[in-house]
Amino acid sequence: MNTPLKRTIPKQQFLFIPFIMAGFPDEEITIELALSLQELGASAIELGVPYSDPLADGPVIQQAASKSLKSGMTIQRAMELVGKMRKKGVEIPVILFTYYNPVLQLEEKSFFALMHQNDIDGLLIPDLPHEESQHMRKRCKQEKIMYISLVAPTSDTRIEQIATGAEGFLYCVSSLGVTGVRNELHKDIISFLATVKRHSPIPIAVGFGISSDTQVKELMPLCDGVIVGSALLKKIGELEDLLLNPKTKDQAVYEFKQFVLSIVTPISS
Amino acid sequence: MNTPLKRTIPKQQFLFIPFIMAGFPDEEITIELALSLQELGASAIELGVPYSDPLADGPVIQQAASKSLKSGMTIQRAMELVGKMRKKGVEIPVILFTYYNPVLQLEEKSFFALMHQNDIDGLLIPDLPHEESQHMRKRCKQEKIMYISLVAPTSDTRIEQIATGAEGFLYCVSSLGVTGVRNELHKDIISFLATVKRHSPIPIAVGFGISSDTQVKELMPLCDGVIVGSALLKKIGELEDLLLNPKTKDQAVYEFKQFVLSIVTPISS
Amino acid sequence: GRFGQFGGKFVPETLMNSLEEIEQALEDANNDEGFRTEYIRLLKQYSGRPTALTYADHLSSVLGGAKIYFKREDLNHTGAHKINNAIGQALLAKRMGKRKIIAETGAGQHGVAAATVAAKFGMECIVFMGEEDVRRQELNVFRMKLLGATVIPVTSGNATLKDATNEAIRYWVQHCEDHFYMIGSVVGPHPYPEMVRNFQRIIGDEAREQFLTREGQMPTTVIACVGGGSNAAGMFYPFLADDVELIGVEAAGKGIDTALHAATITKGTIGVIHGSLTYLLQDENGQIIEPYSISAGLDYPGVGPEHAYFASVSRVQYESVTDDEALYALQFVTKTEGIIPAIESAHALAKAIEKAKHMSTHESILVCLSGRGDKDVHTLMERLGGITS
Amino acid sequence: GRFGQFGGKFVPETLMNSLEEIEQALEDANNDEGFRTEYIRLLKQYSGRPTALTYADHLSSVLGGAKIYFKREDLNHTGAHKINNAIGQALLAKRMGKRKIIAETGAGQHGVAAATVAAKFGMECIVFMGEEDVRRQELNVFRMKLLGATVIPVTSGNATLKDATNEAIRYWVQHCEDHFYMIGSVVGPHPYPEMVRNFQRIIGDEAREQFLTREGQMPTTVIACVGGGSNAAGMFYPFLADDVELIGVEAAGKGIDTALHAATITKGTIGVIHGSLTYLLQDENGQIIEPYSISAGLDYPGVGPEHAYFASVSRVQYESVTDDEALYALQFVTKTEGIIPAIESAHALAKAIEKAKHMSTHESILVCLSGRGDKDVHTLMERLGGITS
Repeated sequence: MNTPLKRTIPKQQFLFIPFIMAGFPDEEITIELALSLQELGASAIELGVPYSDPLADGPVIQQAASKSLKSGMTIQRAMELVGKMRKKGVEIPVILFTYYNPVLQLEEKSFFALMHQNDIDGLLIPDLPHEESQHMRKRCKQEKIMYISLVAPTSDTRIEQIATGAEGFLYCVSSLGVTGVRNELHKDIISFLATVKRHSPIPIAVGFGISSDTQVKELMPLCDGVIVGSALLKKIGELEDLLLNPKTKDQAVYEFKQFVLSIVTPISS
Repeated sequence: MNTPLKRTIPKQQFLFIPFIMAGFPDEEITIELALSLQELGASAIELGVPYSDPLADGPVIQQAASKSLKSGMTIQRAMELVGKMRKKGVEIPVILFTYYNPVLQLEEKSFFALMHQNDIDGLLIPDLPHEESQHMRKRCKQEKIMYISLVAPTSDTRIEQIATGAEGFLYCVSSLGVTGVRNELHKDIISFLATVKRHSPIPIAVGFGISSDTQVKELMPLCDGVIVGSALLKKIGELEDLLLNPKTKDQAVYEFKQFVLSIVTPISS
Repeated sequence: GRFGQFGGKFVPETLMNSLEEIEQALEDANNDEGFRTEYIRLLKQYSGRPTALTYADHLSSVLGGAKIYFKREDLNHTGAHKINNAIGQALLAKRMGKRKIIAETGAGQHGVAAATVAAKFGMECIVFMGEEDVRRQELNVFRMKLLGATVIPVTSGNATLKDATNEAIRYWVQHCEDHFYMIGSVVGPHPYPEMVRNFQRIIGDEAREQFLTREGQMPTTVIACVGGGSNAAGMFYPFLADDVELIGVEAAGKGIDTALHAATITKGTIGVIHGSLTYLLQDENGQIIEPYSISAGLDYPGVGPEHAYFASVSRVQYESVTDDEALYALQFVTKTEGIIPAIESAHALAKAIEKAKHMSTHESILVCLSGRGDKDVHTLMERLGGITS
Repeated sequence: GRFGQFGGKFVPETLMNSLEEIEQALEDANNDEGFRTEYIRLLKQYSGRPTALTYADHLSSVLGGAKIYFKREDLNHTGAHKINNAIGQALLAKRMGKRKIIAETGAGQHGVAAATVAAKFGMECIVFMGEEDVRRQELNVFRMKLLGATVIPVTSGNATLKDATNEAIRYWVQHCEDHFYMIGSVVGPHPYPEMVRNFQRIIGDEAREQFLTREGQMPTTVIACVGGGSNAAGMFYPFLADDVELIGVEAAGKGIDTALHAATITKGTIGVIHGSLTYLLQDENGQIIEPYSISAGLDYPGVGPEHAYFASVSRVQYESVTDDEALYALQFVTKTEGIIPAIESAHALAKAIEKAKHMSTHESILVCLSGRGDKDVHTLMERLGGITS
C-alpha cells in the first residue's frame, strides 16, 4: 500500500512530547487524553504499548502497563488505537513506544502494514540499542517511519555514531536510569546535552524524569524539547476513577490539562 | 570397723531374688515391701539405687528410678535405707544394685564404710564388666562384700573366666537385653545356662525378663534361682497411689504379695 | 555476541557502555594469567574444588543398566554450582574497580552466592528478589542478610524471578557507574551468557578429566538440568567436540501439555527476554508468560541463548521432566546414594534414571548434580508430607 | 582401651562380646590395605575430600593480628566432619557382615551422616533422637526419613542427646547380634573413642599437610570446638608431636558460673558416662546433669576420654566460649568471609578471633570449621531476629 505524506517533528518550536499508555485507563480515555495534549500544543505523542517486562520503565509506567495489559491491550490493538485517534482528530505525529519482543512476534510485513494502516509516524524501541537496531532502522527508512534513537550520558563515544542518521528527534536520557519522576537533573547533564547537540543533525529532546516547569525552564536553553511521561501517567493514575466515571470525566480531563499546562508553561509563554 | 558375720546366699534352696528400687514409691514403703518379700521367702533382695542414666534398664525401672530421684534419693540414702530395713527386721541378704558412677563419686573408704554401717551384703554394678571390675572385686573380697557378677548369652568364652571367683550367685542375663518384662525365653537359653552351670562354682540365677510362674517353672530345672525386677516394679507402679495412701496401703501390700506369690508359686510348691 | 541468531544485547542504551566495559575487562582478564590463577585458587581454596565425581554404584546396580556418575556440584561452598560464577564475576568486578554488586535471585541460591563472594571480597551487595520468593524462601533471605547483603523485595509484575531480574536491570541502569551486575545464569545481554558459561565450564572441564582418568573413556551421555542453563552450559561445553550425547532437561512442571511448565526450549518460541534473543514462554502478542515448576531454580521463562543455539543445531537434545518425575527421582537417589539432590538437579537425575534402564552396563551416564537439596526440604515436606508420619 | 586413667568399657556384660568383635574387626581392617584404600576412596569420591584449607584473608586483615586459616569440614557431603566417621564405621560394619546400623543423634547431624552412609551401602538404619530434639530439628528428622532411616523419638530422661544415647545403647544391647552401633563422637566404650578419632584424624592429617605446603611451617595455634570432641580429636591428633599450641573450646552456654553450660572439662568432674571414664557434668551424688548450650552439637554432659587425658597431661588447653560470644563470631565470620559456620564451629572461631587480635601477623591460627551453619539458620533467626527487619 502507498503511504501518505508523513507528518514530521517541527523544527522551529521547542518540542513538548508527552507519553501516554495505550489503554490506560481505557481506550476511549487514551484518545481523549491524546486530543487534549494536541490541544495543549504537544509536538508529537509517544504512545506506549504495554509490556509484561518493561525493564526500562519505572514503577509508574509499569503499573499503567500492567493495568492496560489486564484489560486485554496488545501491540496490534495499541496500533489500531492510533487509527481511532486519527478518526477523532489527532493530527500530530504519533510515535509508537514499544519493547522489542511484541514487535518481533508480529511478522515484519504485518507490523509495517499496521503502522501504515493506523497512520503511525514513528517507532521507539527502548531495548533495541544502536547495535541491534540496524535492520529495523533500515526497514523504517524504507517504510518512511521515523525510528527514534536514544542517547544517554553513558553513551559517551557512541553519541556521534547514534546521532548520525537518527530521525525525528534524538531522545536524550536526562539522567541515568529508567523512566520516572526525579527531582534533580544529572549533574553532567549540561555537558552531555552540549555534546549531543554538537553531533545531532536533528532536534534533541530530553526525557526520563521531567515532572515540573522548573525542570523544563532549566532544560530549555540546553535542548530542543522535552518528553514527559511518568509525571503524566502518575496524574492519570490519580485521576483514573474520575476519568472512568462518565459523570466526572470532563472535570478529570480538565484537571489533567491543568496539570500538563503547569509543566509546559515555560514553553508556551 | 569390724564387720559382723556376713549373711550368705543359701545353696540348698531354689533362689528367689526380687529387685526393688530404693525410695520407690517412698522409703517407708520400700522397707515394707522388703519385709513382705522376706516373708514370702525371698533368698535375698536386690535394692536398686536410682540413676539418671540407667542404660541397662528398661522403661519400667527407668521410670521408677526417675521418680525416686525426684524425691531426693541418693546412693548414700539408699544405703542408709538398708540400715533402716535391718532395724525393721529385714534379715535376708541385701545386695546393692547400682550403676558405677554414683559409687565412683563416693570415696572408696566412705563407700565401704556405708556398706558396713548399713549391713549391706552384696554389690552388683551392671555397667562394670569383668575387665573393669578387677579392683572392685578385690576390694569387695577384702571387705567381705559379695560382688555379684553377670554373664550373658553373648559372654561366650568369657563365661568361664567370669564364673571363676564369682561370689554369691552368678547373675545370668536370660535374654539379650536390658531389664524388662518379656514373654519368651531366649531360644539358646538352655545351652547357655548349661554352659554357665558347668563353669560356676556357685548358684546361678536367671534375671532380666521374668514375669510369670510359667517362666519360673520352665527355668527351675535349668538354674538355681530367678531374679524378678521389672515385673515387681511394674506392679508397684500400678499400686503406687494405693501404697502411698495410709488408708489403702495394707490392701495394696496384700495385692503386691499376691502378685509375687503368683510368680513364685512353682518355687514354694 | 551471538550464538547463531541467538543472544545479542537487547538493553536500554544506558547500559551499552557498561556492557562494553565488561567486555573490555573480560578481554583484559583473559590476557592476564594472574586472573585465571586467582580464579582457580579461590575455587580450590575457598569453594573446595575440584568437586568429586561420584560413581552411583548403588543406584546403578538397582537400575541394572548404564553406570551412572554424578558430578558433585552440591559439594561446592554454598551448596551449588552458582558460586563458580559468582567468584569469577566478583574477581572481574574487583578488577573493574567496582565495589558494589547487584544480583537477582529466585529461590535465593544465586543471591546467597553473590552475597557470599561480596562478603569475602569486602564488597556491598544488593539482591533483588520477588516479594513472593522472599516469603517462600525466608531462610535464604536470612542467610543473605547474615552475609551482609541488602535484600530488596520486588513487588512489580508477578513478584518472582523474572520481575526481580527486571528490577535488578532497572537498578543497574540507574547505578551502572559504580555497580557491577552479577547475573546468575547464562542469560542476559552479551557478554553475560558467554562469560557465565566460561566461569561455569570448570564443571565440565573437571568432570571430563575425572571421568577419563577413572573410566579411560568418554561417558555415553551427559545430562544436566536447564533453567537459565548455567550448570548445563558449564557441563556441556567441554564435551561439545566429543562423541557424547548431551541432554538438557527442562522443567515440565505439571506437564508440557498444560499451562504449568517451564519447558522453554521444548514449548517456547523465539523472542527477547532480559536483553537476549532466545526461546521464551510468551503469548501470541509477545507478552512473557509466567512459567511454573516445583523447582524455583528452573522456574524461568527464558533460557540461555547458547542453549537456544545448541537446540537449533541439534548438538544438545532438550527434553523435559515433570514435578512428579523429579520428586520421584529425588527420593530414589536419596535412598540409594545417600545424596539429597536439589529439585533442579533431580530433573536431570530423573532423565538419567529413565535412560539408564535402557542402556547396557558398558555404557555410562554422567549427570551434573548441580546443587544439594537441603534448601528444598521445606518444599519436600509439603509435597511428600506422608513420609514424616 | 585407656588414655591414661580415662576411657575403658563401662558397659553391661551383654555388650562386651560386641566390643571385642569390633576390636577384632578393627585390627583385621588395619592390617588390610584394601580397607584403608576403600575408606580413602569414599572420602574422596563420595564426600569430596580433601576439604579445602581456606585462608581467611578478609577476617585476618580486619583483626590485624595472626593469619587465620579454616579447615573446611563444612564442605564435606552432609555438611560436617561427621561423615568421615560414618563412612569408616559403615565400612567396618560391612566387613563384619552387619547390615543394620544403630545411631544416636542430638541435633541430627550424626543421624543424617549415619542415614546417608546406610543408604549408600544399602543398609538399614535406626536413629535414636530425643523427642525434644525431634521437635526442634524437624528438618533433619525429615532428611533422615528421606534417606530411608527409621527415627525413634526417645521419651526417657530429658528426651535429649544423653537419653537418645542411653536408648541407643539399650537397643544395641538387645540387638547386638545383627546390629552395628555407629557412635557419632569420640565417646562411648573402647574401642569407640580410638576408632572415631582414627576415622577423624584425616582432618588433621590433611590440614597439617596443606598448611605446611601453603605456609612452609606449622601453625602457631590449632583450635577446635569440643562437645563429645570428634572434630577436635581428629584435628589435634596429627599435631600432638609438633610444637603447636592446641586449644579445645567447650560451650560455656550462659556462662560457666551459671548452671547453664556444657563446659565438661572446664567445670566437670571425673565419672563414667556412656561406657567411658571421663570428665562429666554431675551432681555430688553422681547423677548426670543435663548440660546447656545454644549449640545442639556441644550440648553433651560428657567428653571423649582422650580429651580428658589431653587435659590431664596439659597437652591441650581447654577453654570455653559462651552462646553470645559464639553468635557474635558466627556473624563476624559470615560477614567477612562469606562462610556461615555451624554454631558449634563458631565456638572455635570465637576463641580464634579473641586470640588472633593479640598475636603478630607472623603467627597463624588454624581453626577447624567443623560444619556449616545452614542447619542453624532457624536458631539464628530466633536469636538474632532483628537482622531480618
